[in-house]
Amino acid sequence: MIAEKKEVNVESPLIFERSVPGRRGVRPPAVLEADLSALLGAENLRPEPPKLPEVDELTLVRHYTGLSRRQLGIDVAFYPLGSCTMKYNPKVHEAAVALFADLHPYQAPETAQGALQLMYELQRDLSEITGMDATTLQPAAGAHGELTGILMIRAYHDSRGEHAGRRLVLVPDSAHGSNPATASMAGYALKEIPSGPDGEVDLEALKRELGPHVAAIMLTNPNTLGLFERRIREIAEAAHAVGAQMYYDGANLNAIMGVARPGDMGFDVVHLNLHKTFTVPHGGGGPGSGPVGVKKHLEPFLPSPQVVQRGETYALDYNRPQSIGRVKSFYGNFGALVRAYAYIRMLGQEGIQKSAALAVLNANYLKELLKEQGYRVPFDRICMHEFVAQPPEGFKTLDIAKGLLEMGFHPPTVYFPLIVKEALMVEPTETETKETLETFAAAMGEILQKGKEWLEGAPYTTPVRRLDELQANRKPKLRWNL
Amino acid sequence: MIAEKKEVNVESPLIFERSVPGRRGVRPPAVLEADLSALLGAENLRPEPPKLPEVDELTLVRHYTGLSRRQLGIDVAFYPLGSCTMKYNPKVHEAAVALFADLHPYQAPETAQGALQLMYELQRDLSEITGMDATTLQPAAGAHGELTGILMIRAYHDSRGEHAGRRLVLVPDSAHGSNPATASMAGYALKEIPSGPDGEVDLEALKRELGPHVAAIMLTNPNTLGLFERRIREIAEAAHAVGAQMYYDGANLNAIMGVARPGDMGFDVVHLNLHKTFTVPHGGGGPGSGPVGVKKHLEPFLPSPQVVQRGETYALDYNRPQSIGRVKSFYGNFGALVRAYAYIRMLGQEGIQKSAALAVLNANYLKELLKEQGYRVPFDRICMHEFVAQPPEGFKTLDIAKGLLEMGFHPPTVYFPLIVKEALMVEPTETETKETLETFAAAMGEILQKGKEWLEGAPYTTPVRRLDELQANRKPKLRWNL
Amino acid sequence: MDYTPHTPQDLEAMLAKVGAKDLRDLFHDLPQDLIFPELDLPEPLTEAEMMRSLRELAAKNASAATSFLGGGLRAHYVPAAVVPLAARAEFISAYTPYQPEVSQGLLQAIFEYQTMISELTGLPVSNASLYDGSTALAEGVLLALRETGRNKVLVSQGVHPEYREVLKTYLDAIGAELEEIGLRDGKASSVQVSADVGVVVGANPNFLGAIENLAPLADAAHAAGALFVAVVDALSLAVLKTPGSYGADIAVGEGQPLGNAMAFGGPQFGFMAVRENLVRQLPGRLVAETSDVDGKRGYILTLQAREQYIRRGKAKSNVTTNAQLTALMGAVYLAALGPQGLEEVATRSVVNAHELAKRLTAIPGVRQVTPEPYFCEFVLELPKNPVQVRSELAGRGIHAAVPVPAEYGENLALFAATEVHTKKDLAGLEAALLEVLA
Amino acid sequence: MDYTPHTPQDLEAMLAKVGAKDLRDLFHDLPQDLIFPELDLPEPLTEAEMMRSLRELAAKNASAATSFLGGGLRAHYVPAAVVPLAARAEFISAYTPYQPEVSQGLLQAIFEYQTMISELTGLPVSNASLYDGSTALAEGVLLALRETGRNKVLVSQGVHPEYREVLKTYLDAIGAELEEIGLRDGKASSVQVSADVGVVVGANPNFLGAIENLAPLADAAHAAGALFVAVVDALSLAVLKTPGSYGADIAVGEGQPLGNAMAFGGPQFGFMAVRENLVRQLPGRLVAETSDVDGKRGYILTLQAREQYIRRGKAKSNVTTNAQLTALMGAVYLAALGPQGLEEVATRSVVNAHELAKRLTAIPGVRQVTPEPYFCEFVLELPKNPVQVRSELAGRGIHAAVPVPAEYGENLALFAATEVHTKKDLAGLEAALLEVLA
Ligand SMILES: Cc1ncc(COP(=O)(O)O)c(C=O)c1O
Ligand SMILES: Cc1ncc(COP(=O)(O)O)c(C=O)c1O
Repeated sequence: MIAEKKEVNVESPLIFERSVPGRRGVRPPAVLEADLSALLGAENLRPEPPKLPEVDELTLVRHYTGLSRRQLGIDVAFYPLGSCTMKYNPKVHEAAVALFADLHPYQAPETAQGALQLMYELQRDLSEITGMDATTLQPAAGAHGELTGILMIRAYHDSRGEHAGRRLVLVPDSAHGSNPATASMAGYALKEIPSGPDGEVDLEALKRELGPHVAAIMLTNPNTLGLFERRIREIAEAAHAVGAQMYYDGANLNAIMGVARPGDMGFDVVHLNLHKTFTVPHGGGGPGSGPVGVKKHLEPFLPSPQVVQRGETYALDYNRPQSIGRVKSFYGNFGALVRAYAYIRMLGQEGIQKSAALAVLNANYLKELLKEQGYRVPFDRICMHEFVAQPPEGFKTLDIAKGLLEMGFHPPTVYFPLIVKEALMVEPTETETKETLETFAAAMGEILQKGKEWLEGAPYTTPVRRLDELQANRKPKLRWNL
Repeated sequence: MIAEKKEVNVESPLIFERSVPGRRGVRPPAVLEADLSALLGAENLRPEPPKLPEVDELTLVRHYTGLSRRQLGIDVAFYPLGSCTMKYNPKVHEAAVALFADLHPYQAPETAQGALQLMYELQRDLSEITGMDATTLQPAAGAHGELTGILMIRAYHDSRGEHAGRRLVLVPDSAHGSNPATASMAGYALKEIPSGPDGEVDLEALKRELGPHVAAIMLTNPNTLGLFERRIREIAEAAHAVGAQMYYDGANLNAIMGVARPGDMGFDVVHLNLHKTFTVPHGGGGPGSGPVGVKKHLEPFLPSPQVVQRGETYALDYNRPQSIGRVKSFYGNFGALVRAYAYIRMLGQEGIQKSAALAVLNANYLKELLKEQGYRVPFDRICMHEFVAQPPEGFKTLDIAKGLLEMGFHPPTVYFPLIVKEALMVEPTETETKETLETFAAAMGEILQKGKEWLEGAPYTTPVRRLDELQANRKPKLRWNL
Repeated sequence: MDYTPHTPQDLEAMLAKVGAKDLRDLFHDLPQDLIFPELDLPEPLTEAEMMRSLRELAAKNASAATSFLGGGLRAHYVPAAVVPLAARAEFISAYTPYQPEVSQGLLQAIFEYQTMISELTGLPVSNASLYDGSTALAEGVLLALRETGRNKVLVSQGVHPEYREVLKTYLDAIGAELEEIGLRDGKASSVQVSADVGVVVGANPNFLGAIENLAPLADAAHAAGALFVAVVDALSLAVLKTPGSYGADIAVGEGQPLGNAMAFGGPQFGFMAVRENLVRQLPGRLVAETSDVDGKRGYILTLQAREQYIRRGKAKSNVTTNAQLTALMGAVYLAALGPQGLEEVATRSVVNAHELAKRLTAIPGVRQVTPEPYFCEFVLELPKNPVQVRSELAGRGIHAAVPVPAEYGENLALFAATEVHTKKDLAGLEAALLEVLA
Repeated sequence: MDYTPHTPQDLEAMLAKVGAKDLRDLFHDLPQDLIFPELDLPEPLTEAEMMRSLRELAAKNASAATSFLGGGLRAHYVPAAVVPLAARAEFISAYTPYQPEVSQGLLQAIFEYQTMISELTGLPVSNASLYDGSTALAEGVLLALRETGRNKVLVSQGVHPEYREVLKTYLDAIGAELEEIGLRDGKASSVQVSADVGVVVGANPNFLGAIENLAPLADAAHAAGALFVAVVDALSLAVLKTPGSYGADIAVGEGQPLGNAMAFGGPQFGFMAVRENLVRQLPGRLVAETSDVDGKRGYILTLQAREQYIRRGKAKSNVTTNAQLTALMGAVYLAALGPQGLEEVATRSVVNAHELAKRLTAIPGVRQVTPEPYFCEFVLELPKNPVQVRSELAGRGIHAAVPVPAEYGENLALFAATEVHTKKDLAGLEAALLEVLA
């Protein structure tokens, strides 16, 4: 903060505001003689160049270094953002990825056997961890995996001539927004199933909705309240009884990674968020990776290509007549796959199960500490990797979040799930120390002590304070203009 | 700053204060069965392990990331630290160095031809740039290069049976402290030569001291006032006339890099600071590199080994009977050599000369701007890469420096050279923009406006404010204790 | 080795506090017969062991850093400053900037990115990024169908075959109709756009590398009340007309040429820019400038009502995590090179490609299929199976000749040249191909 | 390509302001016949071109990452977190922390480093770093001579030959006398320390890898009123007695095993720790804890009166720039591994070395010269010229057998094993050496 604060008198200048006509930064190799109008056709050339920043390399470095110092991440502070599994991203993964940076997806497969072997083994390991029979690595994120999974379910029903009759997808009212959004993108009608008083899916209500018109049920388990759906087997049986498929949203897999396998609970499809459960950095909002695992009966519908082993060599199998097709160009976010592969190699079964168990322990420990600080926990029982709390009567969750910013912490997820008023969804993850959880809980208590007025004014010393959202929404200024 | 500010209630905890008994971070490969007392002898084992920090990897990452956010460097702010040439360190150099990380100095030379070729070409290029006949890359920093150079001069006199008679080294009173310190380490008596009214060496006073008893004259040119010693040739002639050697302290070479060669001015020995002139990062105080170039008559005395070319291959030549011996194990700070090599390769003659000229232009431009802000410039003429200024009457240089900290800038070098009271030694370097120089000058003016009281209290919002030096000196606490 | 910090003492104290007798006990809500199964996974490794085994895997790959492969990704040089800056710990370890007060670094960087994409495409509004070029196309088409309320799509065969496959997957999902516009002489033939068509898609340059004049296609679309989507090469926009200038309502593309490694196909980023009036239909994140309670300028996520976490089933898309870090690399790249640097990269790529084509078409039996003018990729007809040719070239240490799908013809191979190539490289490929085809 | 930001307009405006007509004019104080000479340097390159040519150079080297080479530096594993943390932009682009208010990050890190070195050596005071192990020894000896006011040095032949060469250079400079203590059966023989001796130097483990009991040497030194300097292996201090515990007044050594790359010999860092009473004789930077005007804890450079920029000709040393960044890597490494991790690295290195010695000495004609006990390096007598052997092993892709100077005997080669080696690696060297010696 030391620098940009002043260097730029209070505000942080845009890179465009640092730009000076004619100033050069990195220079590409010398341009050979060229007459572009001759080569490309004068009529195809743009009349004037794009107004990109013109800065020298040092200014470039100061600009982005300065911006990073106005940014908070896991490496700087505790970041218990519920449902997002903000666990530590090992530095070694960046070194690992660098080993594979210069591979082109279309180079001769015999010159990329290492990359293909890595993908093949990862397909296998992820299937093993989820209890599935086959896995595609193609989807670029969780929501993308959801779409892929639902489309495979759809293709499955279609292959049995049942698609026309099955137009409905059921999701609990506690579901993450991407679940219903995915169902719509997949062309399905939606029905929300209410949660029961115990925070779990209301089994009776669910059964009432079930029938031959239902294509699938989408569940996260543990659900977004951080509670394990104890009746999961009945749910699966009921669904299968009417021919519906069970979809598992793996965003919460960190709670049971290796401890309990969705496949063993009766799920037919699972998507994973490698950028959550398997430590791919979140990168400020991606890139991520959303592999999808399926049971045998759905395998024919996996996107094309799959990586297969043929004797000693690894190959891309494009011969998949029943495939739903492609969901992304090339083979998925390979860079993310390398990180997940490195993670699984290092942890093994022991480390994977231990990590899940300690994620659960950390969440329960923090839950107890927050209760001591006066926070309410609507569904108070042993939770999984996360839990949902509420501030004491009269306090606003938004203010709690802003107060935490002033204390140097990233707040939990707020106002989600929707079924809990003033929800604070807290996911500490297994990589946080007991002391960090205690310091955080103390801060959560301290801000209550500071009182409503202080909270409503918070934060005070962050790079900016509360921002005007309405102004931004009414007539949004979405780019810089001279 | 956001995080560690609170995470640690106001102060930044020591890594030892984050330590928890039994906590593990990075784990080395499994230890095979081992009975150390049997292998090493029980009597040789330490009774208890060193009290090193016990932290997990995330805590490690947060600790050092947090510390870095309490630190200012070139990448964050303008850093016109006179005599230190704080120019931009190209990011590409870090990528370049990584290519050579895993080489062992004792591996078979035929397996390190690339490294040896790089060193050979760098010896040649540095000789070319300084106008010398041969260069050693062994010294680890500038002061180390000084010692190496002076010892070669001594060996030279010795080889002519003149050592006994030449016990004196002359340095101007404006010299950097490492010059006299080096002369002492080399076993020489010292004589300081006063500077004349024009800030240059008083030629008459010098001549009075010159004689067959003088071993060498150590000069920086431009001198530490940023002024070029115009009578350099007379000085050299006078010195050589009595058999004394001319030593060039290259810390200020950035002013004339490639524009004028010390060798052409009559210097016999030159040391370079690759971490100044040739963009090796300063790293918070090293590692640096201090190659030394010499004229033919001194070549036999270069440290051993030198890199030589034999036909198509490169080799280390240890057969140097008249060598002063070694000044460092192995071959010098190779990592720094790679960076300097990369820099010279990219700039070529054109870029090197242009960089020097623009370093000079930036310094003169800033000098004019500071004069407009009321600062005094004792020796006001076209300066080289840096200049020495003084605050307006009544202002203290220390306060100016502290005021600049509050404005987000790193201050110039203060109270050096010693011959100027309240000296502010300002070296902007060639990689700074016109706008940055103007913003800095404006800030220099603004702090004067804020007045003495404000200045004496500054800085206000830095991670810590003015520190108690006396306390630190009286009974220094130099390590953490439980 | 795992990354949990818990000491035995920690475990004991924490278990006591939560009232569990052991870790297994924390899972008592789960079907007890299922938990802690034996997993068939390799033995755990330390960091050093893992890195060594990965190095061994990596050694089974050949670098394509100076390859002549194209078709969506190319070997461009990524300046050394890009990754260290974009991957600063604070950026890489953050998530979606829901808390703007502590996310100004990222939010401002995205705002700047949006501006750069807007400048490149000549369209006023860019989102914060999408997964990749292919999904950006699919999202762009869905946007157009939402806006027009129609259900039919016309797409040029000039669009990357894999992009069209992805588009088909997305359109099948909602039961929309996909019809293709064939190529004539390597360019999209003119078409009749019927009134039920909601969107027309063209590519520039197209998959064969040819530069097309898409204005007629755009006009035809507009005349029928449909929107026009242009799939463009990010680098080409340094010198070629902007999609905005020839009537595109939506421009999409792959960001890899802008400072991203090829990484065996991902991750890179997809970009999307649209006309002002489509902003509320836009999928994905969007950052706006605003001010804080003290009147200080700041940046914030905006129009969130478009997104799944607010609108759920009615959201414009299900996209959540996108490609922020790789998009940031794109922004750093553009800022590092500036308009002139980018133009030089484009120009050198074009010049190299044209010299390469000249050299290769001089080889007996080799015929250029891509019509003039073309950018930095082109397709050749070879007298030999391209899969075979690619392998034999690889055997000589040169990566080139991407086999082109049969829909475009037999024995076709795609070549690309970029700024990384020297005359020596071009001559090297020429010589190698001569041998291979001899 | 250079890194100057000046546009033509900047140039014009700035030249006008300073009253120069062109850049050449800025140099009118210089001998005009000398300025702007033609330099015989290669043509300038762009970043991409330079990196490519460096890659070509690098390809002419063989990695020694799993080598068995020793003798001052060894192939240890550097955890991936070390460089990204130590080389954070703020650390790598800062200089000596003269301005503590904006240098707390570095100052605190140095204070922590001093503590770690103090813990390893069992001596209360550590400086902030010196160039390397060899110069740390020279500075340590000079310190001792200053303190004792004497002029003679006894140094064990067990000290690294290159360190002794460096020491000789430094001592010749001030006309001090250097006498060697020969080895008997691979260990320093007992000596008479005369009253004119100011300092005695021993090594543990010594150059042959042998662990010595230096207490007698230290006692002999003290009995004669001299100081004792121990040259120690940083890693060995994880398990071996501290120099402080056996009477060393000064401990020095090379920091490379602590998280630094071998980098063909540098840069790494030298460490120096001393007894309390020697603190004001210490060369180099020193950081102390103190508090600011608000009573907040902070760190600052201290006892600067020892240094050249204050004391000039009377300074304790001319050292200015030292090895802060590489020392920081050492600190990060020690914090990353902790006491247990460091002990495991040491133990595995020791175990591997002993297994390797067992395997290699089983080869006909090979004899172990290093006496028991030894740490993780040892010397073997080979039936063949070691230079030859090293080359033939290298031809088989294995780096081992550092030729040992003749002063220790004929046909001697030094071997090292570390935690990076697997049984397979050990067997591989055994097999290769068998072939080479066959
Ligand atoms: C429960 C849940 N499901 C799905 C998603 C979507 O995953 P992604 O953001 O990777 O698209 C998320 C995360 O945003 C989530 O929390
Ligand atoms: C003029 C001058 N000479 C010599 C030195 C010593 O160089 P180094 O710090 O590399 O030892 C310096 C820098 O500190 C200097 O400014």
